[in-house]
Amino acid sequence: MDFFLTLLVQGLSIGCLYAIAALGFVMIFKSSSVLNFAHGELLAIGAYIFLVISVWLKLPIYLAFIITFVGSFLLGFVIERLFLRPMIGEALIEVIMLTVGLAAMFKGLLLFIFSGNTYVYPNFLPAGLAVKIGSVSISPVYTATFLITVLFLIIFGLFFKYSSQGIYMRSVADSQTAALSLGVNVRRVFALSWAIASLVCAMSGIVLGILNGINVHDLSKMGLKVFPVVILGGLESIGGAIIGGLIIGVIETLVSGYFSTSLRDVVAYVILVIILMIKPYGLFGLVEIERV
Amino acid sequence: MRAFRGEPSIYSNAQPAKRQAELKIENVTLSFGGLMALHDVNLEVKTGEFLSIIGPNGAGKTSLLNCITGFYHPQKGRIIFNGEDITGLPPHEVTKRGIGRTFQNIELFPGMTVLANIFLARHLYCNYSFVKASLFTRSVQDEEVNHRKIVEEIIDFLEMQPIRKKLVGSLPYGLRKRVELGRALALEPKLLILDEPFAGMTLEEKEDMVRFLREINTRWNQTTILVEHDMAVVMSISERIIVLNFGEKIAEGPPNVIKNHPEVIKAYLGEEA
Amino acid sequence: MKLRLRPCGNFKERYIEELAIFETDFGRLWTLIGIVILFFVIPFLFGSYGLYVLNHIGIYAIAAVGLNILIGFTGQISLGHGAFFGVGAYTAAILMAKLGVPFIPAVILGGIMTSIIGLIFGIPSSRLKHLYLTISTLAGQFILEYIFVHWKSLTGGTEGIILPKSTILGYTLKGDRTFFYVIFMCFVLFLWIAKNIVRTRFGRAFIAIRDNDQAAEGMGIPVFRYKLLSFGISSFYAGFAGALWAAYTGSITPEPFTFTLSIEFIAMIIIGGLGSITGSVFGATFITLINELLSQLAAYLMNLKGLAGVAMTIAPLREFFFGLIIVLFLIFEPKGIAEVWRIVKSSFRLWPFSY
Amino acid sequence: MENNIALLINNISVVYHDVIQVLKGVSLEVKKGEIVSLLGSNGAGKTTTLRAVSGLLKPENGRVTEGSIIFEGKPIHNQPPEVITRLGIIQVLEGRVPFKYLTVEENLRVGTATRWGKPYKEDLELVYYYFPRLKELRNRLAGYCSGGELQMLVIGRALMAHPKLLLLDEPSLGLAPFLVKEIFDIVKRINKEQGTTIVLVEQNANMALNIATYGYVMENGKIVMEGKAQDLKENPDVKEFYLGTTAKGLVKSYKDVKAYKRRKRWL
Repeated sequence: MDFFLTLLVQGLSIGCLYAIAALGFVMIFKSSSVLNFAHGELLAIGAYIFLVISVWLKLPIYLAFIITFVGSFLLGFVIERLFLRPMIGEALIEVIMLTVGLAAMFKGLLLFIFSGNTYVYPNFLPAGLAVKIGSVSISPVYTATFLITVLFLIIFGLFFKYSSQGIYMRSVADSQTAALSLGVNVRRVFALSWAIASLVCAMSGIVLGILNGINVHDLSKMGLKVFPVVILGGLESIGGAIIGGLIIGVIETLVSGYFSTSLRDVVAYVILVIILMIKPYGLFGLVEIERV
Repeated sequence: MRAFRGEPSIYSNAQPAKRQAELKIENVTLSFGGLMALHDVNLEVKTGEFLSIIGPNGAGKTSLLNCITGFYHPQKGRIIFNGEDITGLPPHEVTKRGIGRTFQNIELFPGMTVLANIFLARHLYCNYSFVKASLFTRSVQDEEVNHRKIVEEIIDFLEMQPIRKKLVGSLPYGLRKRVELGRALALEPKLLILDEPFAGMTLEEKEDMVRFLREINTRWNQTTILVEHDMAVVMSISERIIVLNFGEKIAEGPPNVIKNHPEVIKAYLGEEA
Repeated sequence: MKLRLRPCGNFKERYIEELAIFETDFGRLWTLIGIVILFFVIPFLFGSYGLYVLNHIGIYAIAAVGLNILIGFTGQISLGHGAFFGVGAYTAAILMAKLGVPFIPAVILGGIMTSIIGLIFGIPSSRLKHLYLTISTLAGQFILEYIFVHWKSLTGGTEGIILPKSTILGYTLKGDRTFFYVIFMCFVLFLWIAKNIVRTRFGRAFIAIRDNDQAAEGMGIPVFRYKLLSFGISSFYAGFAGALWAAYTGSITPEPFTFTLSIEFIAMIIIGGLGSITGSVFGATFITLINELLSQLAAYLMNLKGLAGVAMTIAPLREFFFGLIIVLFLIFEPKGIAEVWRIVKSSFRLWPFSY
Repeated sequence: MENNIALLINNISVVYHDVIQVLKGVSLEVKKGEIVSLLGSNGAGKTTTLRAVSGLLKPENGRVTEGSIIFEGKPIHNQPPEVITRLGIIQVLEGRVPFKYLTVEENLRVGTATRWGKPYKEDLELVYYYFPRLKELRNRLAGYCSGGELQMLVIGRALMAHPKLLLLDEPSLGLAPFLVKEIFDIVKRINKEQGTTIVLVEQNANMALNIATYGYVMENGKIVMEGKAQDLKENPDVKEFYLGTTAKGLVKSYKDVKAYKRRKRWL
C-alpha cells in the first residue's frame, strides 16, 4: 500500500508538471487553433535564459525570474511578428508545419550554443515547502509545482471566461472575419497570445529544469509529451489540460512501477487512443457544432 | 423534339417507373438535449407531387429534412420511402435510395469548380472498380465521358455555361444555390429535397429558379419537397403546403387554404400578410 | 495524325480530350523524353554516390505521393508515416531474412502489411476530426516505434535485421545502378496509378471529403469507407517505399523510422504542394537534397584538420538550417514548388508575351 | 450642408487578387441619420461596396484601386478594419457569422472591442431593450441559436460598438416573413432612437425601400439608378425587376413566369 501511495503522489506530482507544461500550448491553441510543435523548444529557451542569468551571470534569483519573464514575453512577440504574421490567412496545416520548422531551428540553435549537456540550477527553493503526509513525503519542488499549477489554473480560467481580452481571443479562434468586422485587433490578439504563451513556457521550463536538470533533448521531448495531455483533456480546456496531465502522470508512474519502465513512454498514447474513441473531443473539449 | 435549351437526358430518357417516390413519415419525434425539435409529425408525399413546408425559424423544418435524409435520427416514429423503412440509415445510404437534397447554408465544395461539384454527385453511378480506376482502363474512360456528358447537360439546363470552370468559392450567393440545385439533380433523385433554395436571390434569379423547378416537376414528374420563406414563390408553385410551428404540424392543404388559415397567419405570416 | 498544340481557347470537341493528363502532344512528348532520359541517360551520368541520392529521392517520392493522397487530397493529417515506412521495411526484412521470401513478393507484402496497419490506425477517423485525428496518428507513430524497439524476437530490437541479397528470378540485385532501375520503374508506375486514382471517382470523393464531409455524405459518399481507403492507399505507398528502402540499404534498425521522418515526409508534401502529385516528387527531391547537402557540409568541415574541433559544435546547425529552409519556404511560397513550377510553365508557354 | 454627409464614396474601383475587377466606378453618398438601401442582383458588387467601406476587403485580398471613400471628412479607403471600426463604422456580415462557441452574452461583449476597457453593462441593457429575446438566451452557446435569434445577435453585437454608421448585409436572409418584419422594425427604431446612419444591402427590396429614405440600384459593379426611396418604389423598372409588383400594385405571383429569361434594359 505504501508503495502504491508513493507512486500515486509521485504520479500526481509529475502530472502537475505535465499540466504546467501544457498551459502555454493551450494558450496558443485557444486563440489561433494552431498546434505548436515548437512548444518544447520554447520551454527549453525559457529554462536556458534563466540558467544563463542565475548561474552564469550570478544575478539574484528574483531578478533572474523577472528578466526571464520579460525576455520570453518579448521573444513570443518577436516570434509572432517574424514568423507567424506572414502566415495569417494561410491553411492551418501550413501554419502548423511552420511551427515544426521553428522547432528545428530553435533546437539547432540551442544545441549549437549549449550542446547536449545537462545543466542544473542551484537549489533556491525554501525548505519550508517540503510536506509530509503520513509516511509519504513530498519534496519542495513538487509543492511549488502544485502551487504554481493551481495559480495558473485560476488566473487563466478567469482570464478566458471574464476578461475582455480573453473573450476576444476566443472570438478570434472562432471566426476571424467576424472578429475583424467588430474591430477586434486580430494581429494584436495573436501577438499577445504568443507572448503570454512564451512567458508561461518559460515558467514551466524553469520548473522542469529544477526537477530534471536542463537538457535540450529532454525539454524538446517534453513538447511532444504535451500532445496526449492536452488532447486527453480537450484542446480548448485549461482545466482539461491539468486533469489530462494528472491522469497521464499517475498512469505512467503506476505502469513503470508495477510493470516496466520501458512501457512508460508509450502508455500515454495507448490511453489517449482509447479515451478518444469513447470521447472524440477529449474529456472537456468543445464538441463541434455542426448544422446542415 | 429537342428543346431550345439543354434538356438533361437523365430526365428525358428516364422510365416513369424509376421516378416513383412515395414518402411516408409516421409520428416522427426528435429532440436535442431536452429541446423538442419535432413532435409527432406525420406526412405523406406522392409521386410527382410538389410539396412545400413553411414555418417560422426554428420550427423544425430543416430538422425534418435532416431526419428524412439521415443526418438526424428521430427518437420515435418511422420514415418509409417506396415501401422501405429508411429511419436509421446513414445519409449516404438514403441518397443511394434516391433522395437528393440541397442544404440551407450551402454545403458546396469550395475548392472545386462548378463542373467538379456537379460531377461529384455522379459518384453514385460510377460503377468501375478501384483496380480499373487505378489503371484507367478504356471502360473507365468511357464511363467518365458518359457522366461528363450528363453533367454538361445539367449545366446547360440550369444556364450555367459561363461559370462552368469557376471555383465555387468565388461565386455569389444566388449562383451557388443554383450550383447546389444542379448537384442535387445530378444525383437523379426520385425525391428532390430543397432547403431554402431561394434565399438571398433577386427577383430575377427567383424567376429563373421557379422556371427550372416547375419544368422538372411538370414535364418530368419530379417529386419535390421545398422548404422556403418566400410566400410568393411557395404559393405559386406548390400543390400542397404543410405548416410547422414549434415542431408540430399546425396546418396542411393547398395554397389558397393555407393563405387564409388563421393559425398560420398568426404564427408565421404576421398580422398583415 | 494531327499534332495537338495548346489552343488559345477551349476548342475541345469531345469530352474524352479533357480527360487526358496532358493537354497537348508536347506534354506527352516531354514526358516520354523525360522517361527516356530517366532510364537511359541519368544512370550513366552519375557515379555511385549520385545514384545513391537519386535512389533515395525515388523511394521518398513514392512515400510522399501516398501521403499527399491522404493529406493533400483527403485532408486527413497523419503524423505516423515515418513509422508506416518502417512497418514496410520491417515486414520486407523479416520476410526476406527469416522466411527466405524473394524480393518481389516481400516488397509487395511489405506494402500490404503496412496498409493493414494503416487501416487499423485509420479507424479512429470514423469519430475523430481534424487535430484530434492528427494526434491519434501521432500516438500510432509512438506505439509502432515502441514495437520496433521492444519486440526483440521479431524485430531484433536496437540491433535490427540484416537482409540477404535481393534477387529477382535468380538475378541478384547489386549495386546502385540495378536498384536505380527497380526503384524508378516502381516510381513511374506508382505515380501513374496515383494520377489515375485522383482523376477518377475515388479522387473526387477524397477531395469532397476534404472540402466538406457533411455534403459529401449527402451526395451518397460513404465518408468513413473512403477515409479508410485513403489511409490504406497512402500506407501502402509508404510501406512499399519502406520495403524498397530496406532491400536497398541491406540492413535496418529502428533508428530512422522516428517522428522526425514523419515530419520530413510532411515537409516534402507541403514544400512540394498539397494536393499535387508532381509536387510531392519535387518536395521529396528538395528535402532529400537539402538533407544530403547539409550532412555533406558537416562531414566536410569535420574532415578539415583545423576545424575538426569546431565541426562537432557546428553539426547541430544542420537542424537549424533545415528548419530555416522550411520556414522561409512556407512564408514566401506557401503553395509549394508545384505552384512555382506552374508559373514557370505558363510563363514559358506564353513567352515572350506575358499576360 | 457638407457636414451633413456621413459617408461619401467617390468613384471607387475594387480589384480582388490584383486581377478580378468587381466595382467599376461606384459613387454614393449617405447623409447623417438616414437609411440608405442598396439593391441589385447577386454579384453586382453590393457586398464588395460594404467591404470596401468597412475595410474587410483586405483579408479577402481585395483593394480599392481608384477613387476615395470619405467618412466624416476623413479618407478611409484601404485602411485596416481595426482603424475603420474605431471610427464607428461597423459591418454586420452576410449570412450571420456568430462566434459559435461563445455564449450570447460573450458574443455581445466582443462588440466592445473598439472601446476596450470602457464599461459595457449599460450597452448590454440597451441591446436587451431592443432584443428582449437575447436576454432570455444570454447563457446559451450561439451555435445552438436559430436563424432569427442569430440575426438579432449579430445586430446587437454591432450595436455594442456604438456605431455611427452601421452596414447591414442582407439581414432578412432566410428568415420567416414575420421575423423579417420584426427585424426591419427594430432597424428602423435603432435609426430613429440612436440616430445611427445605416446602409442596408437587401434582396427584399420591398422591405428595404419601406424603411429607407434613399436608394441605389447596382448592376455589374456600377450604380445604374438612384433616387428617393419613394420615387424608386414608383419606378416601373424597379417595380418589375426588384419589387415584383405589377402595374396594378399587386404582389407578383410566379404563376406566369415565362419559359424564357427577361432582360433588363440597362444591361
